[in-house]
Amino acid sequence: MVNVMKGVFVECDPAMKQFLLHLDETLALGRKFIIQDLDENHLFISTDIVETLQARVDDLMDRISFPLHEKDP
Amino acid sequence: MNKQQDVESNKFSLLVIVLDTNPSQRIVRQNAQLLTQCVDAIIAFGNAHLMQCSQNKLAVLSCHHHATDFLYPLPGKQLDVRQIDGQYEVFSLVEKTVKQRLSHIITNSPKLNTPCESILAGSMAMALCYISRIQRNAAAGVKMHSRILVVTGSNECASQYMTYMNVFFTAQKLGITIDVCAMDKTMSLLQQGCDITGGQYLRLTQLDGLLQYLLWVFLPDPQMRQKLVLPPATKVDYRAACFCHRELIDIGYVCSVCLSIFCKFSPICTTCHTVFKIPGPMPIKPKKKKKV
Amino acid sequence: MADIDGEDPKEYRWETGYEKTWEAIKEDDDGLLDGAIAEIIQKAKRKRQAQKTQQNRLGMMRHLYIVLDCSESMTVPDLKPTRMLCTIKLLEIFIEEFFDQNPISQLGLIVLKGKRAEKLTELTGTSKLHLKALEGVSKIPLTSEPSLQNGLDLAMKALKVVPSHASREILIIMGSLTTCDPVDINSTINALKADNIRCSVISLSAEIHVCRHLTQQTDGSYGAVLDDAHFRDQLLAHVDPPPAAQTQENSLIKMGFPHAKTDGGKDPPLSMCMCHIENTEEPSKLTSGGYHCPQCFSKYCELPVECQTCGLTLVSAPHLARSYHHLFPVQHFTELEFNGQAANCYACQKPLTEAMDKNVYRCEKCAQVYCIDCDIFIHETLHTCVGCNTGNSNRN
Amino acid sequence: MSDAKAGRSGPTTSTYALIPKPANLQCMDLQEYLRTRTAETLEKLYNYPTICLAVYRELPEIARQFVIRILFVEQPVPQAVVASWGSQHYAKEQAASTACLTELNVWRVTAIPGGLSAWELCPTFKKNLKIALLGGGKPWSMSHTLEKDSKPRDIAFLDTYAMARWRCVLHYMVGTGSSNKAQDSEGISPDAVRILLHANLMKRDERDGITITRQGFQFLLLDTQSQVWHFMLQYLDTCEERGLSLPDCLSMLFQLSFSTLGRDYSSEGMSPKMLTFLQHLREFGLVFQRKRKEGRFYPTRLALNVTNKHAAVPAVIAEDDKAQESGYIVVETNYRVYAYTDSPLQVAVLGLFTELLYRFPNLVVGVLTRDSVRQALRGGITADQIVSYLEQYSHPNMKLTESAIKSKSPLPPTVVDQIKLWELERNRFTYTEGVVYNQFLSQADFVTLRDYAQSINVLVHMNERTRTMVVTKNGHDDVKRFWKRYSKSGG
Repeated sequence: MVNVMKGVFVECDPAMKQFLLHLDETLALGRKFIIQDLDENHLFISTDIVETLQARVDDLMDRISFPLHEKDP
Repeated sequence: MNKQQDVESNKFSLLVIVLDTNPSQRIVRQNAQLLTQCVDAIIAFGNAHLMQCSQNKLAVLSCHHHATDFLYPLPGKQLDVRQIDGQYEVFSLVEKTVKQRLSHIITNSPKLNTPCESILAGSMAMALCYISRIQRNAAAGVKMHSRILVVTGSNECASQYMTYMNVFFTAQKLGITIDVCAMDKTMSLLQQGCDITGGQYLRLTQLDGLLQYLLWVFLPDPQMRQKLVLPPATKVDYRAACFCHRELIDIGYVCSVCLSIFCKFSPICTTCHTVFKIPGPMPIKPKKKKKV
Repeated sequence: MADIDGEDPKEYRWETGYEKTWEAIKEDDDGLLDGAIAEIIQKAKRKRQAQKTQQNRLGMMRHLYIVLDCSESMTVPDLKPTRMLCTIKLLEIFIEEFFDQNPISQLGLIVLKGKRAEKLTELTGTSKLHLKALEGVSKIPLTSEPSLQNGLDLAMKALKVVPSHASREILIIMGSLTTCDPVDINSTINALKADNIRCSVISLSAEIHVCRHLTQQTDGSYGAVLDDAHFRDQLLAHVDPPPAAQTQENSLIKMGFPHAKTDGGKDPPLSMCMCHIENTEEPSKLTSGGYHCPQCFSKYCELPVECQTCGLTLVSAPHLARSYHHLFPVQHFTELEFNGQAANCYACQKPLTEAMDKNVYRCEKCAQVYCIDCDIFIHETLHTCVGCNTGNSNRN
Repeated sequence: MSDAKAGRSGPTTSTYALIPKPANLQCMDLQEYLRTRTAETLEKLYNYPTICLAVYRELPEIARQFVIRILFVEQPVPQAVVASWGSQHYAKEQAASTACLTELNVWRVTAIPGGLSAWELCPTFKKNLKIALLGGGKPWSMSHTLEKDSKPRDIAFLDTYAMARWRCVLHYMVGTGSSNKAQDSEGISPDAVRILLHANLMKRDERDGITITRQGFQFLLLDTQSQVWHFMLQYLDTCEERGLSLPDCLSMLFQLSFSTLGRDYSSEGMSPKMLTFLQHLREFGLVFQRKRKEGRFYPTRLALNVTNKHAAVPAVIAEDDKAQESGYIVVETNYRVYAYTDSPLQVAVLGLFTELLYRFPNLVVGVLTRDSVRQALRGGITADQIVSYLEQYSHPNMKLTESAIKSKSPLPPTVVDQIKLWELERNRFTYTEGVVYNQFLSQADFVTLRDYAQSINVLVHMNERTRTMVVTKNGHDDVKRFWKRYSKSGG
């Protein structure tokens, strides 16, 4: 037979995928959320996690970005 | 965000129609009604051009036997035309102005005893001046494409050769296309003009369906013509006529000072009176040797 | 201005010697200078036209080498964006114009880089080749000094062999204030003079004595540019053919007028053209169209060209006609103060008003009145008086 | 893989419901707008020569040539003949034009003797386009003759008036209007507010005040002509509710857009409903009327060529703003933005994507930061919009630098790239809601199902080796049904 699951299909670059795998393994979002690892650019994850995940990624981006200029002398 | 579109739409097209109204044209002499029919077709055609795009502009010149006049637009204030039927106000204005001006010209023109030629070259020169004025006044960043359509039933005459050539080269330089609709005889000089400026040349043998022909061949902008299948250009004969006998020649002699063309070698130039020192073929001969 | 009634008598003599350009510029009603400046430019244009008196004897068949300085001094950004880029842009325009106005003339490019001179293009009559070469010029590294002499020598070598009825010219565009030459440049100048080669110089920096001397000796013109617009004017002044040199030999030149052949509507057989036959980049293709030399029937895809087989110059009638306007220029129009001579300009139909048109221009032949724009357009581009060609009454 | 890619453009729309992405401002042009109408509505609209004229002008250029070629032909023209008119090299463009004419109901297919199918112009459209071109029929509703206006209004006056009115609406949106409402007696009417609310350009907040929405900010970045058109479309959407007929309003709008600037027209003989419409247009500055009851009005530049923003006569800007509109922004490589302006509107727009540092009487200094740009991006403004706004209004001096001439953009390339990078970093993921199918028992099952999903264009991703495939959420039902049928029949 065949197995069917609903969720969200995610396409991203390999680096971002590794980050998601990391979040999944360390239970950083409270639970596992990856349903299936499709290939190096694609993942299938559960629907309800998307919002939290997006916030988390934004967080990451904030942490790894540098201010490009001093605002005020 | 949609720059490409910006570039594309930031343009307009100016059409200047030069209409030959000379009463000595054969078709007019045979049947004066035909001129009216022709004018109606021209007006509808001009309006169809205006209809393509709201920025499009139109000018109509009449080339009469004694003078050249603008039929539309009027130089100063335009006529005050109110709508009388469902026709678009701007189109009514064109129609009224052209008809009014034309009847004024025809009634006030001097009586013509002997047939005389149409001075098309001069009218085209005037059209070029008008186009260059509109071009000068166009706002920066707005692209303007201009073309001239000559509608004529006259013969052409060699005496206007210089003017024609100057007009063609000026048009070519300014990127203005010259289209010609010949309603009677073949116009080989004008055909050269079409070829030089990349315009369409069409010769009609009868006037029925003139409007359809005009809409079909001349309405599309030169830029859009490549997207349509239009009558192919015929080969144009560019041979020169010698100054001495006015005959077409294959090989001739050209004065190095004034570029006059002669079919035979002569020791003195009849145009600029330069005396030639060496017999004709001499200066070329050493060159030939070098090449071989 | 308070002193309308004449000059201040107390003005010192050395003051009057100045052309008070700043006084010529007046603000218009809105306090803007644009109008005044435009007027000065137009006056200059008319002045130039006035100088173009009817010259019956011109050097119509020109052979011109452009010598372009590619030294370090071309990187200076006083012309925007840099001297080099500005020059390249203007040269593009110049080359197009040159062939437009001188269809049976030839042109070549020489660059001066690193004290050497290098021939970029040979003398040819098609603009395409030069424009392509010009594209490459922007990639040349601009270093060290130029050598004027090397450039002149190279150009001279090529110009010596052109037929005697042609005019030989060199146009030098100098950015540098110095030149680094192998031997005494005067010997080169004398040789140029002896060979009747006219040398003109446009300097992008300042006047240089040796260049001035060169132009004086060889009958050329000299100019130092003020800004890009002035540069353009200086450069385009070289588009018009110069007066024929006194010593130039005149002759009748045999020319061919090929016509695109069609035998009774049938397509002519496929054949190869001669112009691409030795070109490896774009090899010759079999085509049916083309122009055949009436003497030896070699085929060419473009005119004008010199037949490679029999040496005949092949042109078409319009090519010659392009140059006629140099020989039959439109007569100078008379400048008149505007006082309602006509309601609108005869040519462009622009309504004439006191406020906008201070002066109008009248053709003495047909007595029609034109606005200043048409005056310039007719003389610079159209070369045909509209009034003289649109009224039968004036013709007969 | 390539198959999977092909399906992606479709499903992305389904992400809107799922991911909290803001709805973007959807600007339709006339053609898109008409495509959303039904055939009956179109037929009704084509009863007006003005509308036919407007529709004709909006057609693709090839389509315009086709229409004019068959306008004077009485019989239907065989499709093969029409197809032969266009050059082979532009077949795609021609196909698009043909499709467009069909969709807009301008022409339709008929059969001609001999079994060929032919094109025939829709008779209503044909008749009314001919009227517009050649004359005949009834005059347009506003062309009654008028006595000469004793105090005719000149174009400059109309421009100033129109811009002042329109700016009222914009100022209201950014809230600068409300603060000094006391002096500015001419606020905007409840009707206009209702349209802004309807168009989602503004919304009611918790305290029952009205604030601008994301779409509203995007709206502000548009040029005036597009703003007016978008606004009028929203108005037309609600016109039925007001008891106005859509064809009447649209034809009136186009009549105005085809009128002559600086000329007066008569409202005599208009129905009371149309007079109401006129009053609304008056409020937004599309027409000028001295008094409400006066039977004379002047269309303004805003109304002219309302559908075509490029046709807008360039002098749409009132005199006093000339310098500003032509370019007042300087962007430096250190991300600083200097704007020589004192217009609260322009400052507000700039504030959408910059962090404002200083304000002087005629100068505002801001800086583009990651945060400020991200905030704008979050608001649904795209990087391209920001860049094009800065380019559009960049100071003339910016265009003279060497880099500007080389790169054809007056902005420093680093800044442009960085803005685009900031946008990209937000889009490192694309989400597609869908259903995964795995653990197929046989390769044959997998291939059958995959091929089916692909054939109905719902396949998002598949991996043959692991026998896994993903279909879109919408496609799931179809695929499931197919699977049931297949497994019943097959095994």
